[in-house]
Amino acid sequence: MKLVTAVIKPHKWEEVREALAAAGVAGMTVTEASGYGQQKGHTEVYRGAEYDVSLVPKIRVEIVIDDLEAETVVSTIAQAAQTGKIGDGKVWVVPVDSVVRVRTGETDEAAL
Amino acid sequence: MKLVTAVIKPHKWEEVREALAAAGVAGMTVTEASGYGQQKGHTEVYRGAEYDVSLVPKIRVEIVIDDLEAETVVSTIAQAAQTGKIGDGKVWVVPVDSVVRVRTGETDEAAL
Amino acid sequence: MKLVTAVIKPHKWEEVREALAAAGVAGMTVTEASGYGQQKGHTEVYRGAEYDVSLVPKIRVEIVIDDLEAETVVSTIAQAAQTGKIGDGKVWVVPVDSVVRVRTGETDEAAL
Amino acid sequence: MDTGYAAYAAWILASASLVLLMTPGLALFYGGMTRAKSVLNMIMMSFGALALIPAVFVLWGWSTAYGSGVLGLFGNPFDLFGLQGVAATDYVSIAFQVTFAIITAALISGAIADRVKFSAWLLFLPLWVTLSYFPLAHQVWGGGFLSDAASGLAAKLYGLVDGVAAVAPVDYAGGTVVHINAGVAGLVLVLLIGARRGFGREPMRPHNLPLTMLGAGLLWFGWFGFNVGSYVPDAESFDLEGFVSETGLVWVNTTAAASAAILGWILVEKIRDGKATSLGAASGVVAGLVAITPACGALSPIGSLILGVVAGALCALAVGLKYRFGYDDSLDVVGVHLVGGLVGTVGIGFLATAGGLFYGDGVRLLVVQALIALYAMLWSGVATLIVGLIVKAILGWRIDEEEEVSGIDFAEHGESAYDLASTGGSTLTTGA
Amino acid sequence: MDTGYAAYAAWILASASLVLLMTPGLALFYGGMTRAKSVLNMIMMSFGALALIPAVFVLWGWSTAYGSGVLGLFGNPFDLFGLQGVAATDYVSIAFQVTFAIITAALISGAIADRVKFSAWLLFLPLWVTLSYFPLAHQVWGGGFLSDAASGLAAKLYGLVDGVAAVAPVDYAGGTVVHINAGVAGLVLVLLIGARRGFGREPMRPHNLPLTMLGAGLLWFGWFGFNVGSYVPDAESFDLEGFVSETGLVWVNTTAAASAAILGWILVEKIRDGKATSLGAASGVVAGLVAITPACGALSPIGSLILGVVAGALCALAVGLKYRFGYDDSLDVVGVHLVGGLVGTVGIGFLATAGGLFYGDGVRLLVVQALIALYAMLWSGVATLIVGLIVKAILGWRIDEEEEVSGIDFAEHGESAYDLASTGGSTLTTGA
Amino acid sequence: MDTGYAAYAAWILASASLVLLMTPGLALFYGGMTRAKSVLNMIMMSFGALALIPAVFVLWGWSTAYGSGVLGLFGNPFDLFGLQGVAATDYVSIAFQVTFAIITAALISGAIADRVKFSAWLLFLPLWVTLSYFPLAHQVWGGGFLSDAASGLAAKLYGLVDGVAAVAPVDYAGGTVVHINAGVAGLVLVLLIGARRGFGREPMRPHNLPLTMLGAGLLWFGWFGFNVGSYVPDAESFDLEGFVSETGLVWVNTTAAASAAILGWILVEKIRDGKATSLGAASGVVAGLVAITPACGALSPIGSLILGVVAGALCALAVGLKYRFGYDDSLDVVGVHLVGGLVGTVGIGFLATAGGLFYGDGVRLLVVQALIALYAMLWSGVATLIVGLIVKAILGWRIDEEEEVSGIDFAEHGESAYDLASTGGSTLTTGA
Ligand SMILES: Nc1ncnc2c1ncn2[C@@H]1O[C@H](COP(=O)(O)OP(=O)(O)O)[C@@H](O)[C@H]1O
Ligand SMILES: Nc1ncnc2c1ncn2[C@@H]1O[C@H](COP(=O)(O)OP(=O)(O)O)[C@@H](O)[C@H]1O
Ligand SMILES: Nc1ncnc2c1ncn2[C@@H]1O[C@H](COP(=O)(O)OP(=O)(O)O)[C@@H](O)[C@H]1O
Repeated sequence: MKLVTAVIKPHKWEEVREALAAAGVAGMTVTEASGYGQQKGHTEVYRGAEYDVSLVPKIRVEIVIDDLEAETVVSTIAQAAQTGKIGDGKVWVVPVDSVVRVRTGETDEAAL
Repeated sequence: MKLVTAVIKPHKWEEVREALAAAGVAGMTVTEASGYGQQKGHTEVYRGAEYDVSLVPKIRVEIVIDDLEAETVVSTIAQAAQTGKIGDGKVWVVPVDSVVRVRTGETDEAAL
Repeated sequence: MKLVTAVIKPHKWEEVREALAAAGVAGMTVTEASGYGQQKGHTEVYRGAEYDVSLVPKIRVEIVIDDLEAETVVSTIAQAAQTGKIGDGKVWVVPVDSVVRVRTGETDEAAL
Repeated sequence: MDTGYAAYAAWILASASLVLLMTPGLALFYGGMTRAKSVLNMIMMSFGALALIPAVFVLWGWSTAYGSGVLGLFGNPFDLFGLQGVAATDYVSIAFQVTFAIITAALISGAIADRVKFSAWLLFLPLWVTLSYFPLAHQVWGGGFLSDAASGLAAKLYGLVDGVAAVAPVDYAGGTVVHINAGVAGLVLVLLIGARRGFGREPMRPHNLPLTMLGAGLLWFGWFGFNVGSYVPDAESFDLEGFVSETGLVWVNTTAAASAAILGWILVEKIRDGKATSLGAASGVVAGLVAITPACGALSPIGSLILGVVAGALCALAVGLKYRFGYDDSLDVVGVHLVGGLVGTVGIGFLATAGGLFYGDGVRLLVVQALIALYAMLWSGVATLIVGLIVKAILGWRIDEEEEVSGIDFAEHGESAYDLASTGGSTLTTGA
Repeated sequence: MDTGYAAYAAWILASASLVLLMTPGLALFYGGMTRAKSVLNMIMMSFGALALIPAVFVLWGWSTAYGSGVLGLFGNPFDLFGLQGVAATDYVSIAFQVTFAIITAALISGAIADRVKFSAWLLFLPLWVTLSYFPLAHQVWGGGFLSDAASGLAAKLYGLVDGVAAVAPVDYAGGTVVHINAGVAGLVLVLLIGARRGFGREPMRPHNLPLTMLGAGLLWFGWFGFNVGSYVPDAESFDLEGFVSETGLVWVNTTAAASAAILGWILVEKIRDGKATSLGAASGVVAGLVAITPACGALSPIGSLILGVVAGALCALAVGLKYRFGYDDSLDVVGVHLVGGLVGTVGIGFLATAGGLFYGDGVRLLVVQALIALYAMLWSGVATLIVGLIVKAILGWRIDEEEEVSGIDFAEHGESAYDLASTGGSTLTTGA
Repeated sequence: MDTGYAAYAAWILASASLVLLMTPGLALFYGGMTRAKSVLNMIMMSFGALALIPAVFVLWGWSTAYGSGVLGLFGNPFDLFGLQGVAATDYVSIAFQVTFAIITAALISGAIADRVKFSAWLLFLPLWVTLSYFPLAHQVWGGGFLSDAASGLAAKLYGLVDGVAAVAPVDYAGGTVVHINAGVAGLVLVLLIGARRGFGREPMRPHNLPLTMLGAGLLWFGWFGFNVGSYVPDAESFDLEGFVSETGLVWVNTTAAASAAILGWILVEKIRDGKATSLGAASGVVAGLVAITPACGALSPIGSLILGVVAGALCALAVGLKYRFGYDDSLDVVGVHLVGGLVGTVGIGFLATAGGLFYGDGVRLLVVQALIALYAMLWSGVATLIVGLIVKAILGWRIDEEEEVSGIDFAEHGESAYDLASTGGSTLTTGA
């Protein structure tokens, strides 16, 4: 199994979710994150003092998935999250040893 | 070493923490997360307009641990977090190459 | 490629970011996290009732990086984040199968 | 000057202060309903009114509303320009009236939340009060066309008695001038400016309801100044009992209507959506207060309860219309202020203890009230359209699409509203 | 009518408005203390009182409190039903009194936070004010059993002088009617309804303390209306100096007690817990204001400082009791309003400059004060129990256990309070 | 006593209540500007003033300010100690004045945010009001050295007419006593105590701007009490028209200056930084109100607009100075209150309709105003330095460095302000 982690632009989240649902991905875990990269933050000014806000808001999605489907998931996300502008994000894949579904105790593929 | 990641229901966090402490797990890192799966969100209505809240709140726990103890940790979490209702969450295990304790620079098993 | 995950003290974030930038790391993803370990939380009292706050705030940084640079990144972080006091945090490294840059569809090293 | 007048002065000073507070209150009421990325801009639209209207009012506003009349339509703006030549004892009235102009202009902002240039709004404000607010204030309260003056609409319809209209139109504290006016202006601007990006598609739910509840509380509180402070005494022969009785009744009616409107609104919600919401309760407060504004001196407390419950229920139904008709009146200025203002203005025709249809006094007052409401809608609609087009031509209304999506607070003000990280702030601050 | 009365009217209009603001203020004070998942329900309990009590008050409330008395226990509810037949000059008093009924009922909600059906609360409100609040108001202020009437408790005890009780009970602004009444009602409901799930086990700490501090500020501000507005003038022969002097003294006493009670509370905290908290300061404000409520006209400023510091310290100690005795008075209505109300009501027996034990006037006033406090506790306890059982029988009090755990805001109102994501809201919104 | 005086009493009761509200308002205004980890301490510094100053004022404060004078510098503190022997009709003035002492002391706290021991602040408060505030109040309003008294500064300069200074210094509501005083005190403490850890290096941006906007709204509202309530009537022969006219004018001037100062401030921002901010608008409100405080009775509405726009612009420029000069006046007490207070106090010399340079009346008033401003700065500077050193010697000012970094809220109060987790609170609470 694989763990696919995607960091995307927040306003692309709905589209990614729908594309994944269409691709048959039934579960995922999402966190709010902040990104640092080529896309720059901005500068705010409060009473004349400048504050550099170096991070930009991102959504981080984790999906544990069958080895076979991992590639589809990656490309589905990469397509749905694309705007073509800097800061669209990254998707990476990590090997997973085992998975358990807490409710039933089922493991591995059955747990997804 | 292994990285055990668990996604659980928020109100189960205390029990999981206690169970892990009892099992000798001394450290972990926790984040707030949102889950998407069989457990559905709900619908809120504001001035007659409906808003689907598709995500449900979850707690995400990460534990880096000895290869040997990984299995115990997984089953400890799976037991402590179980309510038997949909949405109890997942636990997955990923291989870890190395670990460092920042304070001392100790590495691997010594860093845990 | 590798995924380096670091859990550090929040007020060390700026220093870590600068050290990484100096070391040529161009991108990373950051989340707020809570840590549990030897560093203990504190106790708050509201109208005479005590509340144990068992977690301490942490910053969690993720960097996907070339195999070769992983070690440098780990030691850069470990140095920059060090205060010598309990709770400085951990850095761990996990193998990565593949990476995609969403904007361009570039993969692996080219995606970093 | 009658000694009793000093007591009136004490009360109108308090009232003016109360009404001034309504605008920051409105800023929070509205601000809580926007998304977190646009709350500051929403608040700033109200503060823009606080910044500009007083200067305008001091310069030519008071004169345009209360100066010597031109055709019964507006006062001569140069008559008392810069308040030169006003009687010193008029300052308490000037104090009271400036607050009305501020809040009325600020009310409009809710309709066009999240998407307009702050500069465009600042240009709109003085133009709009000059063309729409001050003339209507003159016509209703300054002895103009919508008052009981011999040359007014009502007099033309049903004749005169003792030199004033036989059936005098009733607008105690501003159903037409304030609420219908602001409601229509909101509608016109929305049609001119267009919907928020993602309207009807993306969820745009309130980001901070306790802030909205606080705003509703401050509005209710301030509204006592608005309504009860609208009592008009005779400075030379002060009617002691009249002052005590009328102000007391207006206070009770104001509260009766506000509270009944909460009930009306949340009842509709309970029946339609299954749950009574806090946003509904806050909205009900405002709906009831809007409706009772013109009516507060003309009804009995029981009549006020009835008016309130009807206003609450109708406004609760009306706020859904924007989705049906596809106009993005973002925070329901039309659904609450226009509809509520109409309920109150026309409701007087039914419920006024003197002249109301339900009290057996026929339809004449009803006809007059319906006509002044209609007239106010027309005036406000045309005036707002003219001003809206001028602003569009000079500055354009909308901010850049991408800036709107990423958040108007940063785009227009360079700020973000909150930095609540448990890490004590700032560490992980991200640009919205 | 005396001209001076118009000045009184100006002040009571302001006072009524101030007291009305106390209920939204209370909503925030309480709301900040709950967890984020139940703040809207907490606020809505106050808005429920704002929605229902005015209608009840207009229909039969005023009459039950101030109508012609029945056995000295309550006014005839049909006497002035719907305010038919009240004197027009009475409306200012009606305005003032309705706000007292609203806030008193709302106060109770803090005891039963996070767990009761909104419908049950809405049913409870009119029943409770009818059986507990209006009768006690009649007995204390309407010339009934707890007043200085010839047929009253005090007269029975120590006889009459000039037709009124020789030792007149003192409750200037509502120590018995408001605070002891609400405090006992809270206690009875808690015992009837039971504790929050997880009480004493899970941490249930305040989710937004700045909101609570704001609420405390608004309460203090509103309390000037509450106390200083309770001055009762003679409309026909207005005592000018009496008005100026007494209101001034009451204002100063109110502030003295509130501020001293902050000190009292945070001193106890500093000694017991090592740190003075902001929640303690906010709580001290309220404790002091509660205690001075009945006493504000009877003490010297120094007496008020003493009463305040004692009230602050005792309430700070009292709020811990619920853990010892295991009743979940969630936001300490008992610890603050019952205890503070008793400190004030009984404290008058010691500190009143006329009649107080410390001023060498013996124990007679003390006995009278203790007795009226006891009597009010009994009346309120029985009345609340009856109403509580009726509500339990008809609707049941508690929401579903699972809904309580996942949060009453969504369960009862279908809303969540905040959506503060730095992403500009909503993207990652999760159901609580 | 003249009947009209009752009306004045009604208004001053309202005014005192309004000014009392300013301190919680200030707590929120300041609180929103701090980081999330120190908002409670910031609020608590204001509540500390609310807790201590009334007791001090009742005991010796009133007497030190308004008791029989000693050398024209201060009143005898034992004269009316504990308010023994004050006239009963003076309580309304005592009520009003105590609120001024509270807010003035609280204003200082903004300069030293996030870093001082709460105990040190509590020790500072009574000492500072005793040495700095009460004497200055005596000198300006109690007939002392800065008043128009025969032995005063102004009389010495330009002689007497009818027993009072020919050129009377003007400080209607506290430009010197309140704002210059608080501003200088802030500056002295900052220099004594030092900067926040990380000042100028780490970002320290406001954590909750809606809270700050709310605070600004409450301050504006309360300021009507502050300025308009400062009218001083003659109790025995009440000037009816004078009361109505002057209070009305002061109200209008107050609003004109506040609104124009918003404009002034955000205009500077727009030009300098490219964007008009909400924090700028809130700051402008306060800057304008500060400047108009001494001047509100002496200017025309147009003069007030001018004063306001100048004050807003100058303060907007002044708040940047702390970075240039490296003193950490954290929330700009110097930049707003000292600078604004000077603009107002000296501006009178130019803009006063009677005596102002621009009205052709020469420089004599200007000289007097500049001198009293200078004198107030000296007095306040010396007094604050003495008190600051005493506190340093006894308790020390600063909290532990590590505690400051991790957050003063927990360190000093054992609390954290927010727990807004969408999980319904607490689950993942982390110590700040
Ligand atoms: N090496 C990396 N490791 C982890 N996350 C990264 C890395 N590089 C970029 N990211 C994430 O991807 C986001 C987008 O990257 P950025 O360089 O801004 O644009 P792009 O991906 O379009 O080249 C960043 O904000 C960050 O969250
Ligand atoms: N494939 C997946 N990858 C990552 N997280 C998942 C995945 N499937 C489920 N989850 C997480 O587990 C939670 C519970 O899953 P859900 O399908 O609702 O119930 P259950 O695990 O009881 O079948 C989800 O809310 C989500 O956070
Ligand atoms: N086994 C672990 N797995 C994941 N995170 C850990 C683990 N142990 C510690 N951490 C993280 O590292 C932080 C610091 O650890 P702690 O034991 O407090 O101090 P130190 O690392 O200095 O020994 C913790 O707060 C937690 O976030």
